[in-house]
Amino acid sequence: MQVDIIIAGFGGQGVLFAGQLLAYAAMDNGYHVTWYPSYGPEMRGGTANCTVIIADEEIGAPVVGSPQVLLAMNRPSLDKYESSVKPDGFLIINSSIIDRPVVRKDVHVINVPANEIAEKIGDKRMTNMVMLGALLANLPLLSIETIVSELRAHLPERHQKLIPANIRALTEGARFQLEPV
Amino acid sequence: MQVDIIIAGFGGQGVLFAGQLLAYAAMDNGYHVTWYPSYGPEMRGGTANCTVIIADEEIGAPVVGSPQVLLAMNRPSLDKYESSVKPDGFLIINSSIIDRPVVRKDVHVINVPANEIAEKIGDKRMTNMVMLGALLANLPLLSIETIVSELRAHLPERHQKLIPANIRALTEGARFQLEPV
Amino acid sequence: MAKELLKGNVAIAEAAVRYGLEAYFGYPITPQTEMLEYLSKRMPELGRVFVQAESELGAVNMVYGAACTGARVMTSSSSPGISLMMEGLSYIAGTELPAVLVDVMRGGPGLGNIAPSQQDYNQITHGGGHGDYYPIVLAPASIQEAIDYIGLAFDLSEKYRSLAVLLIDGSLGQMMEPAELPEMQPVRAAYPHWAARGATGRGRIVHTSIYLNPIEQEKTNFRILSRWREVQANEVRFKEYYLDDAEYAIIAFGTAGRVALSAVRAARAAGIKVGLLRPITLAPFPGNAVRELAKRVQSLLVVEMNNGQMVDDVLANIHDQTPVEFYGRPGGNVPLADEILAEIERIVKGKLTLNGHPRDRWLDRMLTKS
Amino acid sequence: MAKELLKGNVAIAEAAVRYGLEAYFGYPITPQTEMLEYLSKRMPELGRVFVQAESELGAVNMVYGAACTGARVMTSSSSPGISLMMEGLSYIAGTELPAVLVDVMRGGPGLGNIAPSQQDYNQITHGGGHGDYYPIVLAPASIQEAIDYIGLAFDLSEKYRSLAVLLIDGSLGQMMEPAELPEMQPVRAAYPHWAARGATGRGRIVHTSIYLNPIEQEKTNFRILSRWREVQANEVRFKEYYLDDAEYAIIAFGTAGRVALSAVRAARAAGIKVGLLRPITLAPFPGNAVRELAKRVQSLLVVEMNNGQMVDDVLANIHDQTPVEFYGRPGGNVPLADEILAEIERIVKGKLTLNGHPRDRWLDRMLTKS
Amino acid sequence: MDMLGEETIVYERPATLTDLSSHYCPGCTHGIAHRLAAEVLDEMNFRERTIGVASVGCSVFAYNYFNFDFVQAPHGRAPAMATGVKRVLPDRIVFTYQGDGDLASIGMGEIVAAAARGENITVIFINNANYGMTGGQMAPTTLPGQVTTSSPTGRDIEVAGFPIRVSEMLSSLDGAAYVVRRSLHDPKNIRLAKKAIRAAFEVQARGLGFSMVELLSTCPTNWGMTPVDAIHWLETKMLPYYPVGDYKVGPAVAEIKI
Amino acid sequence: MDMLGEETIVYERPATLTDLSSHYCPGCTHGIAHRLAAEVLDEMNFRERTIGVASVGCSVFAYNYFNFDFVQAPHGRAPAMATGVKRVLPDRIVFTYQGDGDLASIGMGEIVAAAARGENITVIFINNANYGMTGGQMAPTTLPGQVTTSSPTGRDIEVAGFPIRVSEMLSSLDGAAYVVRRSLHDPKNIRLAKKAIRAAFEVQARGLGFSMVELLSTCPTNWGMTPVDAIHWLETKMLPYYPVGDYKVGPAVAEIKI
Amino acid sequence: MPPKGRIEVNEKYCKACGLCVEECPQEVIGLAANRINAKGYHPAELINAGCTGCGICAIVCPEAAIAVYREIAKVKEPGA
Amino acid sequence: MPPKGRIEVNEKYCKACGLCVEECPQEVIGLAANRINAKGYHPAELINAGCTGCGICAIVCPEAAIAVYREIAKVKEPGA
Ligand SMILES: Cc1ncc(C[n+]2csc(CCOP(=O)(O)OP(=O)(O)O)c2C)c(N)n1
Ligand SMILES: Cc1ncc(C[n+]2csc(CCOP(=O)(O)OP(=O)(O)O)c2C)c(N)n1
Ligand code: SF4
Ligand code: SF4
Ligand code: SF4
Ligand code: SF4
Ligand code: SF4
Ligand code: SF4
Ligand SMILES: [Mg+2]
Ligand SMILES: [Mg+2]
Repeated sequence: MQVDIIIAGFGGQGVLFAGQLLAYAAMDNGYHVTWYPSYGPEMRGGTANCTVIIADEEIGAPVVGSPQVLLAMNRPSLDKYESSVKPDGFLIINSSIIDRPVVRKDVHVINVPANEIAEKIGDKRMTNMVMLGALLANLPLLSIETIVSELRAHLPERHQKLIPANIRALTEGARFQLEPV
Repeated sequence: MQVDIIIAGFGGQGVLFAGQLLAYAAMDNGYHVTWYPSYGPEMRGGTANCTVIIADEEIGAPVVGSPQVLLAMNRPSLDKYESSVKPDGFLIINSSIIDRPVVRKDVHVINVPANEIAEKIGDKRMTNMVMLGALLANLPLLSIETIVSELRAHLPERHQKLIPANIRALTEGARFQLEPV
Repeated sequence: MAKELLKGNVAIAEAAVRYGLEAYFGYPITPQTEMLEYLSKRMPELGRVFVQAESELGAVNMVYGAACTGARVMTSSSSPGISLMMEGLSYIAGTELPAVLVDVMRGGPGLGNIAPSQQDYNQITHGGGHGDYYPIVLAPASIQEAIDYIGLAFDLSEKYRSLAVLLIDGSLGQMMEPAELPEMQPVRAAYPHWAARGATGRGRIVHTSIYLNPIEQEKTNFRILSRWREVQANEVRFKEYYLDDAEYAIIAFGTAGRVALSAVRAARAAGIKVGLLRPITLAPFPGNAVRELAKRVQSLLVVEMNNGQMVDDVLANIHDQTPVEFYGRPGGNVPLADEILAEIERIVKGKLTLNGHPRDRWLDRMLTKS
Repeated sequence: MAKELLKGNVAIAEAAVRYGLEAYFGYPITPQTEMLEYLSKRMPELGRVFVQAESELGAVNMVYGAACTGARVMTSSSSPGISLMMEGLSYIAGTELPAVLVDVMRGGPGLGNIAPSQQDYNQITHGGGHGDYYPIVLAPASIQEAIDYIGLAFDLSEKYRSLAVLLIDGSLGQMMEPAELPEMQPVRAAYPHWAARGATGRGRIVHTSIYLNPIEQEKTNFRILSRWREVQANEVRFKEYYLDDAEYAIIAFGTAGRVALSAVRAARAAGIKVGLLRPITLAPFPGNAVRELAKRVQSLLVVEMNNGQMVDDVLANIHDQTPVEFYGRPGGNVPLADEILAEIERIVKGKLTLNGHPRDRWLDRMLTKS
Repeated sequence: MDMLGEETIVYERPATLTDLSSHYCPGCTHGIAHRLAAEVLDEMNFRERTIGVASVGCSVFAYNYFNFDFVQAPHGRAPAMATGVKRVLPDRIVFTYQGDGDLASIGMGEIVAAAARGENITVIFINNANYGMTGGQMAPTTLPGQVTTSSPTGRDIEVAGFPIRVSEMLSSLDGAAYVVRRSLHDPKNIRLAKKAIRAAFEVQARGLGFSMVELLSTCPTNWGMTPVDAIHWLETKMLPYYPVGDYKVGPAVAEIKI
Repeated sequence: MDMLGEETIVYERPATLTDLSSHYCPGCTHGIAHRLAAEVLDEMNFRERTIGVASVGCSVFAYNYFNFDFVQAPHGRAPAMATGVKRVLPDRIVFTYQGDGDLASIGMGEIVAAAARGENITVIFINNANYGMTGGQMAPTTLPGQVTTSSPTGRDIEVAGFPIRVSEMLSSLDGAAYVVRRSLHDPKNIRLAKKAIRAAFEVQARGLGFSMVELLSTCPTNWGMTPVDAIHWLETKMLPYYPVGDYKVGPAVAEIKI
Repeated sequence: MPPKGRIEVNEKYCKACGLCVEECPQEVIGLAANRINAKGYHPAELINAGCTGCGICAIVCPEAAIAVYREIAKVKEPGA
Repeated sequence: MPPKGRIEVNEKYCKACGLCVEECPQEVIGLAANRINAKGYHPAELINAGCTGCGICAIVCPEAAIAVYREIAKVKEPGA
């Protein structure tokens, strides 16, 4: 078993941290895991993405050409990676700011108005957690509880008070069910 | 035909220049020639020597292990090179300051009190020319006249006035005949 | 100790600390800067030496000085910075001192980019500095290996009074992976007999690399080479995957090696009997293992993140008639497992040649592709 | 022009001037300093550029700047100084600019000594700087060749927008020999289209080696490698001596090559059918010629003034079963013709092996000797 | 806004800047320095005879923004590279654009040598008290106590030493004709900075020797501040340590009227 | 000479000098500098805790003459190497011995950085206005008009720039605790030089930071003069350009009484 | 009466750093709250009347994003 | 009366640079005309009486070749 996930968005959208949470959770659940960041050719104010691979045997390549899962936080990420997702893979879309439909017909698309939900929760920074919730719901590998305990373990002291909001974001996100292709 | 000559002495004894004169003369007489300086492992105030190779075909190695001719201007040079001279080779010795006899029995030794002769001529700097004269007399490859014309060509302007003294030194040196082994 | 999720650069730094690193000197450069940043905090905490040098020239010469005292000392940098260290590395080698260098390679030549590459294989393994010298070069392919081999680098470096280099590409420096750090080990208490630490109660000790007399220099060259032969005899390391029944084999190190492993698994799933030999020591190169392997398989595929550098060491060790093919991605590109799988499929199809250089055939293929 | 008795360093400098050198930047280091000293007088006389740089780092980067303007430009140094240039050379290569470097090698590693050596063969030919790049390396063996090849270096460098290195050992720099200088040629009047000389009446020209996007960097790597293949196809040069009927052959370059020639002559005089192949271009290496030669002779002897570096390129090109032996003198020692003759006699006696590395057998012999 | 009647252009983007949007972080005053250089070169009508030398730092891509010939130097070596260009083309205007890590740390040897040689080039030196590009490490110019990613508990002068005041130091060299420090933190100082850049290029055009304008500049990203707060930090923390002023104005230079 | 009656030793070769005859040219004042360092270290009883750092120049073999631990640095990098030694062994006395080519040309980056860091080392800096070891090329310290093998018509300041006054320059750095220039041309100045060397080591022993003693020194061989003429040239030509004096004496240093 | 001016912000360049907002002596610049440019920034714009065309915003703009215009004062008729 | 002194030149080190000769205030040092040391130099030596043991020669000697001795002035007997 090996699942390759790419999480991509603007710098500042919490892309790298969302990936790390997945990686911590995978590790603590006994999986092999790699987390690999990449910043794109732009240096500043550009896009950021990370590749998380979760497997039950030693992981070879930490980078992948065709992920099973793409978590697209913004439009450039969708443009860049849409075509690479494996057939039958998952495309989790931040529909709040991605203003075009997915073209691929052979993948599962989950549209999540993540910004709006986060704003509703009252904290724009929760967008990544909403998306992560959607991912977990559709890829039943790791539970939301695991992620929450990783949050407790790895959120810096001063952010611990945000955990309830995080939980809400994850839960709200998890309500987005797979739409059949 | 190839003749390998090592000229060795203290820095300042005119060792390198004597070698260059030989090299110029050889070139102008249509020979192949190489002149190769070496300063020994001491950096300052040490010994200096050069290897001059004169040949009638393209010269390979510019350094030699066993020269046919050694022109030893001082004792360390004799100590260093005596054993390397080819059997039947020539050992031209500055007997003014070399205070030991040659040990080798299979080489031709020419003892030249070069310092004294030079001082008699009135210019200590002529020591190298005396030695060179002795070399030319015993190795009839290049004439004294050739050397003199090289002196005219290559002595810096301000030293041209020393040419008569140089000629005397060369001539005096040339009087030292081969002593049979 | 339990596994932690660790970033490569930080893992190496903390592992070095636990293996008794006494002094670190470095200069920022992506993608290794986290090592310097981490140690800027960690070393002073422990009362150990951290200096951000004025440049890589400064750093390598601070390492040189500290190495003279017998201390466990290290620096790290990335490609352009490593080039600046060449003079200093040659001096350290010529003075027969142990010292450890971590090179997190990026795309080049020149300023290039900050993406992962293996373009400095030749520079590091075949002497980018002047004079004959022989660094020990270790190439981990995971963060656990990076942790383990930084310790090994110290040990080998000190055992053979030699430079040891941990050579990784930017992706290993940047990625996170679960790994176990060693227990904290105490800093050494006793120093080697040659350590210059002040001539208390003894004659002086001098460390220099100058031997004006060529015969003395030659003796030194022979001494260094003799030590190197011991290293070659004792310290060759590599890992084998699926080679027992392999009809084809890949040779690749570091990240290229682990990507190749994915491709090998995919090929095996498709019924292709392919295996992988992953050199751990790039120097000494596992030449015998490669030679023996070449005798057993139908063809070899060398994969690197460069224009083909290690492939020459592979070729040099194959005196028989096994065809060798090459696949490389220079410039900061990490090959995908699929690309390597396609190469495996290609070599399985056969029609390989022994003529010409695999690099030439590869470049032709790449140029027609693009 | 008539032959003159010329010192190597001076001959190269004056030849460079006559071949249209527009700017020289250098830093003193024995045994190449006469080049700098000579040009400090000569260049200003002609109204051309001479700068004594603050260091070799300064020098190579001044060269880099001047090369951007399309000028014929050069620097020279010796081993430790060359190591300091590695970053700059990699940048020049990455920017695809022509520039010429003269390296007058001395004994190493480290400070070593000022005696002649060939210990930087790998550093120069196999990329001492980071990243994939390919300098053209020319190895003259006489002062006449040094004169001729400095001109060739400029031409090739400009033709292929590549670094070109004139690689000699200290003895060629220091010795005198009759040679003929070229006629004075005019400095160029027209500059290449890529020359950055001020954007008068045109858009800007930028010279950089940074390609943040790995795909762009890879394209650059491919472009550089493609040019290199042209060089390999067109510019291999070597000289052959007594090879027509040879049963044994020596391969040696530069001063080692000319010493070997003496040994070959002595061996021929003793009836041994031995010849010499002397590479002129060390890069591109005359691999095909070596391969063909190996097929014709009973054994090969490689002679170098180092611990055995080119020997690996020889071995890499021999896919058949010809035994190769090595003889080297590192550390600033010039082998004597007699030593090489003794080696010839040894290989004629036979009992050579194909197993193991010639370097190992050589070191064993050297260590038992001393 | 409504259109005005007959109007005059008070300020326009300088022609010499390309139309590329910059890669600098919002509010980073690197951009102001670029703009000033472009304005001056436009005013002096020097575009066609200028060759810029970019260094390694956030301004590595400076060449993207100026519409004249540009070359890009290894980290710290811009003055050497500029020397190579200028010596071959003495009638061109050659300038380097360097950060404080580049110029005052790895490149100290080159800048001192160029200044001592009286190299007839202009240096625009951006002092932002840290290494911007690599993520905010300590630079030679980092203030005592300043927290950076490689001085996590604040620059400890006992261990990491003291900041270098580059203008003061270089002004001791006879070869330096014009060495001044300016700041980019408010309109008045920006105007003075522009005048200084103009003077520096004038010095070069007249062949008077080495000229350098040090510019105090912000790095909001790595300082961890908003652009406006960064301006304030520059003014209150950096300015006292790095006073603006004319550190060297050679006699022939003093006659230049801008 | 006749033996005296009961006598006292006025001067003896310092114990810390080895009994090797030096490789320096006759009359070269490198030898005086060596002797002074040895005398001072003997007087301070520091032999067993001193580690010297030789540079590349005529003094490359300095390690042969001192009977304590010594290491030898690449050209110009002695301050960095000394930093490595000193940081690991902070209670040892570490000094570099560097020529002007080494320190002020190729090694400028390292000396400025060490001084700025306030590195607690001592630098003995031999200014002999040329590169001695390589045969007398122009150094950064070569005087205007001075003929050397690489300024054959005399140093032309238009092309080769101006000499660097290193002590003056380094004294602008806050990390420098003690920076002085002395000369080795006569007994009085030699005595003052010795005092300065003593003070510099004292500064280090007290942990006060970077100390440097620049010593004007002769190079009879490459200047093409007798030793006595060289002394005269130093006094008449070099001294006016390089005035002896205390360029930086930090407040804590001023309290040291020698 | 102060001169009348206006600015044009080239939104392609603006990064919403706010320096012009901060420095405008007339306090007539703001960041467009409801509009973002291609890079995702809320560009600066004139939010009030009163611009004098003093040029200060342009002087402090790191992106050279602002062009400034000023009305030419009517030349007083002779005799007026 | 000036103090009485003497010097010993360790000829192994002396390179006949003449600095001691030049600087000796009593002008009592010369280079041995007829003698050379192992390195070929005519070593310095006292050539006249009058050395005061001032030590100046040792201070200027680059080779640390000179040792200087001075007679201990007879302590005046009490009452003298
Ligand atoms: C030889 C070398 N060492 C290190 C680096 C990494 N590096 C790139 S930019 C930089 C620092 C730039 O800081 P500064 O010069 O202050 O410019 P800023 O980004 O602050 O404007 C460093 C260390 C490099 N590219 N090359
Ligand atoms: C990297 C490098 N460049 C150049 C040299 C050659 N070199 C040796 S000594 C020297 C100059 C020494 O001059 P200085 O430092 O003034 O010392 P001095 O001999 O005058 O005492 C040079 C350039 C070298 N050894 N290494
Ligand atoms: S990192 Fe700092 S210096 Fe670099 S662009 Fe951003 S704000 Fe400017
Ligand atoms: S060359 Fe000059 S500095 Fe060197 S030892 Fe001789 S006199 Fe002294
Ligand atoms: S021109 Fe002056 S008044 Fe108008 S917006 Fe700009 S700063 Fe404000
Ligand atoms: S100063 Fe420039 S970049 Fe900043 S908000 Fe104003 S217009 Fe935009
Ligand atoms: S001690 Fe004084 S008087 Fe005696 S020889 Fe020396 S300098 Fe002359
Ligand atoms: S000063 Fe010293 S070396 Fe010179 S002559 Fe006198 S004793 Fe000899
Ligand atoms: Mg900066
Ligand atoms: Mg000097």
